[in-house]
Amino acid sequence: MSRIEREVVEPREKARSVDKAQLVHYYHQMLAIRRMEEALAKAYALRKFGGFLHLYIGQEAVAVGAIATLKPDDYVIATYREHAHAYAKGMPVKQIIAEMYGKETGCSKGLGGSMHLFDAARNFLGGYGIVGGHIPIAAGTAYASKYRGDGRVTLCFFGDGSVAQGAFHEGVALAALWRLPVVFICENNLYSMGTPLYRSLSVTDVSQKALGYGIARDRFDGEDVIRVRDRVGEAVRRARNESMPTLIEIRTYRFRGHSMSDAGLYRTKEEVEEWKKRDPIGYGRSLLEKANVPEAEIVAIETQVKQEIEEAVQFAEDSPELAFERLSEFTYKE
Amino acid sequence: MSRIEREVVEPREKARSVDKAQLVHYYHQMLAIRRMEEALAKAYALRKFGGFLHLYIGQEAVAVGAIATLKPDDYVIATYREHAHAYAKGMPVKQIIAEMYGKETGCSKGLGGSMHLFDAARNFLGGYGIVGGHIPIAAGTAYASKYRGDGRVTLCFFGDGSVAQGAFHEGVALAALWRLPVVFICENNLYSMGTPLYRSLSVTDVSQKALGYGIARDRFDGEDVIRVRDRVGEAVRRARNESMPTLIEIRTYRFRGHSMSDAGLYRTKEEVEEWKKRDPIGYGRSLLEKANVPEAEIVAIETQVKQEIEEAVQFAEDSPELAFERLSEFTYKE
Amino acid sequence: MPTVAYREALNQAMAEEMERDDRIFLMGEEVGHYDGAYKVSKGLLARFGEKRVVDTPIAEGGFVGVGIGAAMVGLRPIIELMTWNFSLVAADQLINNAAKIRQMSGGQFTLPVVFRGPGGSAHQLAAQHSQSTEALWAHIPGLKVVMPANPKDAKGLLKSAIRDDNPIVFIEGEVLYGDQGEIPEGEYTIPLGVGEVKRQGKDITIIGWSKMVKLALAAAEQLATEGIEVEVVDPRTIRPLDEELLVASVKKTGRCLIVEEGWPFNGVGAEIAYRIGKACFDDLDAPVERLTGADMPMPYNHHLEAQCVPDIARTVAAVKRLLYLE
Amino acid sequence: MPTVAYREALNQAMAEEMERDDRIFLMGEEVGHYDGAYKVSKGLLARFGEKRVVDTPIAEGGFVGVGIGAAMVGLRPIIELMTWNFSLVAADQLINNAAKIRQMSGGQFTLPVVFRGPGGSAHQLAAQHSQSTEALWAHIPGLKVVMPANPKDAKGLLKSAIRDDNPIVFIEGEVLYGDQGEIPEGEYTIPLGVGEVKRQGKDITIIGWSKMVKLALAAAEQLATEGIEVEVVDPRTIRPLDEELLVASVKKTGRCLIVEEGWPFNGVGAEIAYRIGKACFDDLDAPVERLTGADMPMPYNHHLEAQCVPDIARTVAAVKRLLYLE
Ligand SMILES: Cc1ncc(C[n+]2csc(CCOP(=O)(O)OP(=O)(O)O)c2C)c(N)n1
Ligand SMILES: Cc1ncc(C[n+]2csc(CCOP(=O)(O)OP(=O)(O)O)c2C)c(N)n1
Ligand SMILES: [Mg+2]
Ligand SMILES: [Mg+2]
Repeated sequence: MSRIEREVVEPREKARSVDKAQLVHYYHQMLAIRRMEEALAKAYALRKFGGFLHLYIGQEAVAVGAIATLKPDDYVIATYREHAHAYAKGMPVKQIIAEMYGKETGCSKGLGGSMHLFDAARNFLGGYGIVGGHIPIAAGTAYASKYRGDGRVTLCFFGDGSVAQGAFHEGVALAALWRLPVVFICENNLYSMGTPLYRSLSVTDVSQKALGYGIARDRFDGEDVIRVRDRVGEAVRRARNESMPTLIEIRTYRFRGHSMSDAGLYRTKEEVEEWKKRDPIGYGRSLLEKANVPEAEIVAIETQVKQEIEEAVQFAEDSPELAFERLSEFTYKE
Repeated sequence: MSRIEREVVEPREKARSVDKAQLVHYYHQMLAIRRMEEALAKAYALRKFGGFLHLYIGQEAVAVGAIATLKPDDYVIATYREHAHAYAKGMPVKQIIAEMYGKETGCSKGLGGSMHLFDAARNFLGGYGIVGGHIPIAAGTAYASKYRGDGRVTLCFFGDGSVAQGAFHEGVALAALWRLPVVFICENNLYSMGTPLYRSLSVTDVSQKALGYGIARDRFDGEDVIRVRDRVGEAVRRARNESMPTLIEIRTYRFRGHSMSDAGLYRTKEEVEEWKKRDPIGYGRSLLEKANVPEAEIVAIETQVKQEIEEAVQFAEDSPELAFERLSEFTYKE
Repeated sequence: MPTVAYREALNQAMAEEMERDDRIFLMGEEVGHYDGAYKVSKGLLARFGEKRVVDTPIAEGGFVGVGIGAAMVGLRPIIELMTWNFSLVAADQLINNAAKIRQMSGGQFTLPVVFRGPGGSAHQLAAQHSQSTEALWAHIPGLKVVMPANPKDAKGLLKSAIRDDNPIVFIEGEVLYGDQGEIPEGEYTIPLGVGEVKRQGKDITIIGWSKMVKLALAAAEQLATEGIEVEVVDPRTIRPLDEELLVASVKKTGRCLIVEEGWPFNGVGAEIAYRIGKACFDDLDAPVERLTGADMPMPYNHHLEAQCVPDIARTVAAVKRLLYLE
Repeated sequence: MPTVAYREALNQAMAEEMERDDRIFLMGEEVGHYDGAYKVSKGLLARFGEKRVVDTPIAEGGFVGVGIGAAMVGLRPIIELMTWNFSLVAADQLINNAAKIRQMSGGQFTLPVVFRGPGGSAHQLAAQHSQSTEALWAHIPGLKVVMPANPKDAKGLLKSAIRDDNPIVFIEGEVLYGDQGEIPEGEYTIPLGVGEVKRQGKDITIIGWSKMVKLALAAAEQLATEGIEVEVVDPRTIRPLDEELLVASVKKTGRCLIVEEGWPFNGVGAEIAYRIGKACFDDLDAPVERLTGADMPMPYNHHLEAQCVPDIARTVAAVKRLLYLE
């Protein structure tokens, strides 16, 4: 397993200040995301809905840790593998699952589905299906923040595969040129669909791309939610206080296939097992234990999450679908 | 005037070996290009043809020096500012001028015009009008050379403005990933139309982009045809022998406007005058003098070029145009 | 009524709207310090400053995306494409993002953004710089496509486009910029989706937009001298299309010629011809005819180029064929 | 005659042609080590090696350009787009380069390159992944557009496309890959630009391509039980279009329904309807009708999605309307 070189790029890792309540909160979030996606996988297998379903399982610490650094007003934009980001930004599980079920009670009224979760109220600007296509949009929302001077920060998540797209280059270049308050987070899970890094990038250290744009960069492993929070926090501060973008590469791993239809034959069992030893949720639990959070409390979280998910699934099952007659009003604003 | 930092990037400049005949040849080429474009400017003013006309005046040492390193089989591809590159690759002045005149005797039968000179026989793969759009094509011709193992090298010329385009990123990235025999030459004339470098690139040292792709880079001033030849030569060898791409930034300057319609108000007279002191042709002449080429011989070149151009203009004037009836055969190959 | 150039009318529309609403900004290549490649934004930088008149690098995919993002969060960008030929590098942004975000988000996000710039062929710009892209954009639900033919329409339609809450493809006529025309005193707008009869006539309807309107009017003049009364109808907005107006005219004249600068295959004329053929099935005395650009990339040579776009002679001839006069 | 899946037929076409001509190579995302996102290239890497079956990064604009460049200097690339939805980031390469280089160079360069991959909607893939792009590409002179409806056509047409010296947009049916069908023994090709009558009938002509052919045949079956004889005609190639075949059928039946999965505005159906309306002006007993995809981005919800694409019930109803039976 390619453990990332510990070549610590600035900003250096700070002595970590963590309080119990936060640890518990992050753990709760990661667990909820994990259980939610497991429930989605089950529902998908039962043909409750179709389409693509890209699970985030194994990467939870990235979305949770990164988004923990934001204020409610800040913007988050992501790819089609965005369930966790939507949840971490505050979208209720009910709305997420109902959306997958294609119900009117879903965040996007059942029109977007798994790849297109949106939540205007919580400044979650969407999941996008065209690799790299949302990166210039992130530059645009950051541009708006600078234009207004509203102090908001945009967090833009994308995969290692997006780095080859022209949209990545143009979006990052404009953000660098105009000094926009945005943080570009490449979730490098080592594969774009079945393609390993070395077949998609001549320089597999994605953060090196920052050199060509003259912006700050950072690069680290993503199983530790606290590290993610602290290192991304540095970049968020840079964006908010200096209005300067940062390119962050976070090494992570998806335990499941690219989507439900992917058998994942391009990875060895051993490789997957090795990475599972660095399960962010297992790691989070160990942090709780180190912090002497009583076992009972940890179990309580598990129970609470379980119930939350079950209710959400039921809610989705019981919800109505949008009537065809209303569909046209979503194409154009009157 | 921004004289480039002499930070010499590898390859270091070699002790230069130049023989008189070569100097005379390069000077002849540069002068022919200069006079040809002056004739074109005159014809354009006389409304002999329309469209855009982007003059290369001031940059001649780049095309001549770079292409002097090639074999006839090697490929050259460029932008709409490609008259010099076509000439340096061997295209007769007659065909170039006739093309501008829109005549059937032009290299592209009068269908392409100033921006679209092509010469299949001499492996000049064209002038292109969409900024950056030809860069992936260059990766493609280099790909073909590697595929066939024919030992050919592709030289791809583009302006500083192209660097912001996604096509630049994708073309260079694929060439780096697949180790293709191509040399990317950015003719950095400090402006893209009316936009100075600092308003189009966050890092005005274009060669820095190479770091993100892990390929060799070089960067130098372009008024000295010999320096251009030697430094580009290093990259051509790298492409031919190691099948590795190089990104070269050559600082240069266009003495005229972006195109005939550009008044060039975004540059001060002083700036332009300063740069004219580094006229590649004046520099080339000084090299001839240093090499003790007799004045008479230099004057003879001038006369010879003058006559060559005059004949070519006459040829263009007298040439016929393609009949409309034949036009459709150029849309599809039967 | 003041007389202004098409270019100036567009400039006024932007200036007036930017004055009215500071969420509006203009972004594009050379729009600021250069005063616009075609001088449409002349003086706007001086008047509104670098914050609201923004020069960009040559990265259409990037700054079209910036316009989309800024619009999603409440600004009202005007994104200038130096010409629509260059919009193709931003096609994914326009089709997959601009046109779809409102629907994919279940109506949570609207995109009040105008993408504008010159379209069509000019003089000897050759294949890559001489394209009519309206047929491509009009195919896409979620986009509106506007194509003004004169200064009055240019100003009134651009103001409406800027105030509209949907992504708008606003295609100006590169060769119309210098055309002079009267515009109403002071504030006015022209609603999107409403066409205009540019000339009354009873014998035949010519439908055209943008610079083809000018051509149609000239042809009508000439035909009038032969006693043929041509009605010239300009939809002004391609999408939404003012089908009612077009159909009413053809029902009256019984004959229809569509003049389109662009390529024929799946052209806008194909859609219009189909709709008229259907709505006027029992009223047509002859099949709807199209006179379009040649079905090939634009050649550079000026004689060949001239033969590849509709002209007065061929328009007149087509009208006579439709009237069985030849 | 052997029975194979549509996917397998395409695979055979590529394998046979690559065997025959080593200038041909296949390039695209996941075409090699993954055996193809839809397994169309299954086994080709094992058989032809990494030199001729090339996995790419996610850079369509880049590798479409690579295909163009390689074709310019004599290779014959097959460029796979994982789906045509992703071709939009390469629109400039396809429209400004692939379609125009031959003409801009005065015929010096030809581009024998095939761009292929699945198109159209599948099941709940939502707006960005459920598009029919044929209307966009067919608008462009210089490109040919091919859309096979069954395994026999898929193999025969792909072999012809690979042997053709022009840039080809080859759009496969994402939901047809698993369809089984008989194909001729051994070597055969089907010429581009030649359509096929998929079912004989005298009462009405249904024109459709790709998966719409399947739909039309099913509707025809059902209508047959009510004594209505439908003729189903498949152009197979959208550009060049076999107008003769379509017109001959409509002249015979006097009625025409065009079934198109894509959006209506400037759709391929608009072009076909116009041409038939003109060629059959005196033969049509009713105006040409189009049944198309809904004029909106594709919704995710499966009931809504189903209502946004033509289906048997609405096809049958449209036929009856055309026959004035309802
Ligand atoms: C422009 C484009 N090309 C191809 C695809 C098909 N596709 C969807 S996801 C994907 C892999 C992306 O990998 P990566 O960016 O690493 O993100 P990950 O799935 O690993 O999170 C591909 C090729 C697409 N959606 N968009
Ligand atoms: C994609 C695209 N956008 C815009 C243009 C219009 N345009 C033509 S040349 C040019 C400036 C290019 O500058 P640079 O790349 O530095 O080359 P130079 O003209 O200086 O040689 C622009 C903006 C274009 N041709 N293509
Ligand atoms: Mg990945
Ligand atoms: Mg320049």
